[in-house]
Amino acid sequence: MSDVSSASLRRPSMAKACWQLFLAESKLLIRRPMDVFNPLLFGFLVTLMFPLGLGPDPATLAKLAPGLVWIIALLSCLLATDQLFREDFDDGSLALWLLSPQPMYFLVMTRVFVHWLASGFIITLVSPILAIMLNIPMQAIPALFLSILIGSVSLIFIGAIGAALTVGLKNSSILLTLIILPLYVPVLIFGAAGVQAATMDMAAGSYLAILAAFMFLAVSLAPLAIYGGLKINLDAG
Amino acid sequence: MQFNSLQELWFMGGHGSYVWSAFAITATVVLGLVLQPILKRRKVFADIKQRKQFEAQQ
Amino acid sequence: MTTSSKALLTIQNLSCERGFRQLFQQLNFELFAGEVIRIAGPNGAGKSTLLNVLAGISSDFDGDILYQNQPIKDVSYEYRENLCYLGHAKAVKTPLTPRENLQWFCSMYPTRSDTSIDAVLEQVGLMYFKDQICAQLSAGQKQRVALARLIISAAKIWILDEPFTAIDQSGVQQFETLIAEFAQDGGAVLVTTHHALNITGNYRCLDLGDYL
Amino acid sequence: MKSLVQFFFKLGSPNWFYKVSSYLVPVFALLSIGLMSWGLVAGLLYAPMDFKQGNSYRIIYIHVPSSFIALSCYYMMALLAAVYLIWRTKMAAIVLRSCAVIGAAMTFIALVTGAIWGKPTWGTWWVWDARVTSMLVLFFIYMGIFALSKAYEREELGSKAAAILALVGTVNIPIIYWSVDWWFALHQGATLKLTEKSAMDSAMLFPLLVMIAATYCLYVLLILLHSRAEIIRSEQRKQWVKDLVK
Repeated sequence: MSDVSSASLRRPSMAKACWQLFLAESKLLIRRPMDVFNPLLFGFLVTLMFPLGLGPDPATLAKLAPGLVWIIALLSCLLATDQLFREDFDDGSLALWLLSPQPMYFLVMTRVFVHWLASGFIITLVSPILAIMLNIPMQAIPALFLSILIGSVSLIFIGAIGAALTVGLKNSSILLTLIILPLYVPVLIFGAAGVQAATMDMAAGSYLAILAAFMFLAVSLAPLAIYGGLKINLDAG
Repeated sequence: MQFNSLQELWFMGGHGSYVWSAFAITATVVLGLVLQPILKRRKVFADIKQRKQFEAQQ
Repeated sequence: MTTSSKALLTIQNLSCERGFRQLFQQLNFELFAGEVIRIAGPNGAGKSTLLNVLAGISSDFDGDILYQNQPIKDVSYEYRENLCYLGHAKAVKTPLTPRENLQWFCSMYPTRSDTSIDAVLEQVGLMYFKDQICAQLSAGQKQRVALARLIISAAKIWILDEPFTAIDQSGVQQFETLIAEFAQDGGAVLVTTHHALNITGNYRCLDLGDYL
Repeated sequence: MKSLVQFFFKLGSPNWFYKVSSYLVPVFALLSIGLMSWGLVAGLLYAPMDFKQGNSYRIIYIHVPSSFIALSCYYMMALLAAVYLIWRTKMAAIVLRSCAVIGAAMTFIALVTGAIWGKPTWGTWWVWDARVTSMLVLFFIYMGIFALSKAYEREELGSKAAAILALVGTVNIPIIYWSVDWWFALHQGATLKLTEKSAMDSAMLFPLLVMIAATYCLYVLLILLHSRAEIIRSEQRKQWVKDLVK
C-alpha cells in the first residue's frame, strides 16, 4: 500500500453520491418487495372495513368516498414511513451515511424521494381502484389521482421527519403517529376538498395548486428536520 | 351584585352546573400544575438530604 | 515511520457525562500519524462514548478536539474526509452484494485511486463472493467487507469500536496486520478492544480507568 | 444594551436563573392570585347577564384566556427551541420542557371549557367549530412534543428532538389554522359561530381583560415553578444544589 498521505484521491461529487444512493436504495427495495406491498394491502384492507361499517348502500359510500380514499391513502403513507430509517439504524450504515463529507441535504432528499417512489407513488396508482370500490363518481377519478400524487409527496416527507425523530426508540410507531398526524391536517383538508369539488364537476385546479405548494414546502424544509432527527438518534444509538 | 342570594348564585338561572363544572375542572388542572413542581422539588431535596447523610456516615 | 511535527488529533481536557454519571474527565492526549492507540478501561467507562465524541457523532462534551490544531467544528468537512468510523454494527447492507456495498461507500467518501473495488475485495479474500448478497455471507465475511472499506478509504484516521467482536482468530490476525500496515504508511488508528493487540511499532494503550 | 445582552446570557446558567426566580416567584404568585380573584369576582358576580346566552357566557372568563395562553405558549416554546438548537443553552431545554407541559394543560382547559360552554348554547357537547378544531390539533401537537421529550433515556437528546419537532410545528401551525378556518367556511358556512363574540358591553369585557392579565401572570408563575423544579432535579449532583440542603 503506497503511503497514505500522498495517495491520489478520488473525490466523489455530490451528484454521483446521490445517483449511487438512488441506485442502492432502489436495489434494496427491489430485493425486498414485501416492504412495498404491505402499505397497499393495508390500503385495500381499510377500504374493506368502510363498507362493512357504513353499510353497502352505494349512495352513502359515493358521498363519503372522496374523504375516505384520502384518509386511506394518508394512513398507508404513514404506515409506510414507520420503518424508513430503521434498517439503516440497526445495521450501522446510518453512522456511515451521516458522517460522510457529502452535504446531507440532497442525500436525505434523494433517500426520501426513493422511499416515496416505493410507497407514495404506488399508493397513488392504486387509489383510483380503491375509489371505484367505494363507488366514487367517475368524473372525480383524474382529480383524485392528481391530488393523491401531489399530496402523497408531502405526506411521505412529513412522515419521514417523524421516522427520523423516532428511529432509535423501541416502540416508536405509536409515537410516530402522535407526532405526524397533526401535521397531516392541512394536506388532508385540501386533498379531500379537491376531490369533493371534482365529484360535483367543479374545477379542482386551485386545490391541486395549494397541494403543490405544500409539496414544495415539505420537500424543501423536511430534509433539514430529518437530518437533525437522524443525528440525534445516531447519538442515542 | 347580579345574584341576591347564594342559592341563586349556585343555580345561576339554570346554567350554574355548566359554569361551576367548567371552573371546577380548570381549578383542579391549575392546582395540579402548581403543586406538581413543588412536590417534585421537595422530593429531590429529600433525596439530596438522604444522600448527604449517607455520605456523612462514610 | 513518519511522525509529522503537528499531531493529527489533539484532545484537550475532554470530559463527558451521561445522565448523572460522570464518564471521564480532563482527558488529554494526542494522536500522531503512524500511531495506534488502544482505548482500554472497565466496562461502562465510556470507551464507546469517547469514540462517538471523537468521530463527531455526539456533541455532548466539554473540552476541545482539534484536527491538525483546528477545532473539528471549523474544519468539519476536511475532518470527515480523513476519518473512517467503524461502529459496533458493521454497517454492511445485507440485501446488497459486497461490490454494491463498496460502490455505495466509494460514492460518498474519498477513496484511493491506486486500487479498485475488485482489487480490494480480492485482497480481503472475498474473491468468489463479490456478487453474492451479503445476507448469505458468514459473519466473518461480512467483517471482511467492512475491512475492504477501510482499505479503499483514503482516510488518515481510523476510529474502530470493538472491531474484533464475533470474528475468528484468523480474521483478528488479518485485521491486526492491516492496522500495522496502515500505521506504517502514516495513518493513525484509535481502537477499543477487550484484549491487547499484538502489534509492533508505535502502539500504546490509553486506560480510561485513570481519568474517571 | 450591553447589560441586557449580559442579562440574557447569564440567564442561561441554571444557578443564576434559580437565584433570580426565587425573587420572582412570590411576586408573580401575589400578582396572579390578586388579579385572578378580582377578575373572577367581577366576572362571576357583577357582570350582567347576556340576553341571548344567559349566565353560561361566564365560562368565557376562563375559555378565552386559556386559548390565548395555549397559542402564545407555543410560540415561546418555538423561540426556546431555536435558542436551544443554536446555542445549546441548558436552561432553554429546561424551560422548553416545562412549556410543553403547561401549554398542553392550557389547551386542555380551553377545549374542556369550550365543550361545556357549547352544551347550553348549541345543545351539543362537541361542535366542530374552526377555533375548537384547530385548538384540538394544537393539543395533539403539544402531546407529541411532550411524549417525544420523554421518549429518550438521555434528557438532552429528548430536548433536542422536542426542539426540532417544535420548530417543525411552528411552520405548520399557521398553515393548520388557516386551512382549518378555510375548511370550516367551506363546509359549515358562517352559521355556527362559537367564537365570534357579540359586541360585549364594558361591564362584561372588563373582567375578561383582567382575567387575561391574571392568566398571563399565572402562566409566568407556572413556568418559573416548573423550571425551578426541573433545575433542581437535573442539577442535583452539583455542589450549589447540595449547599441548598441543610
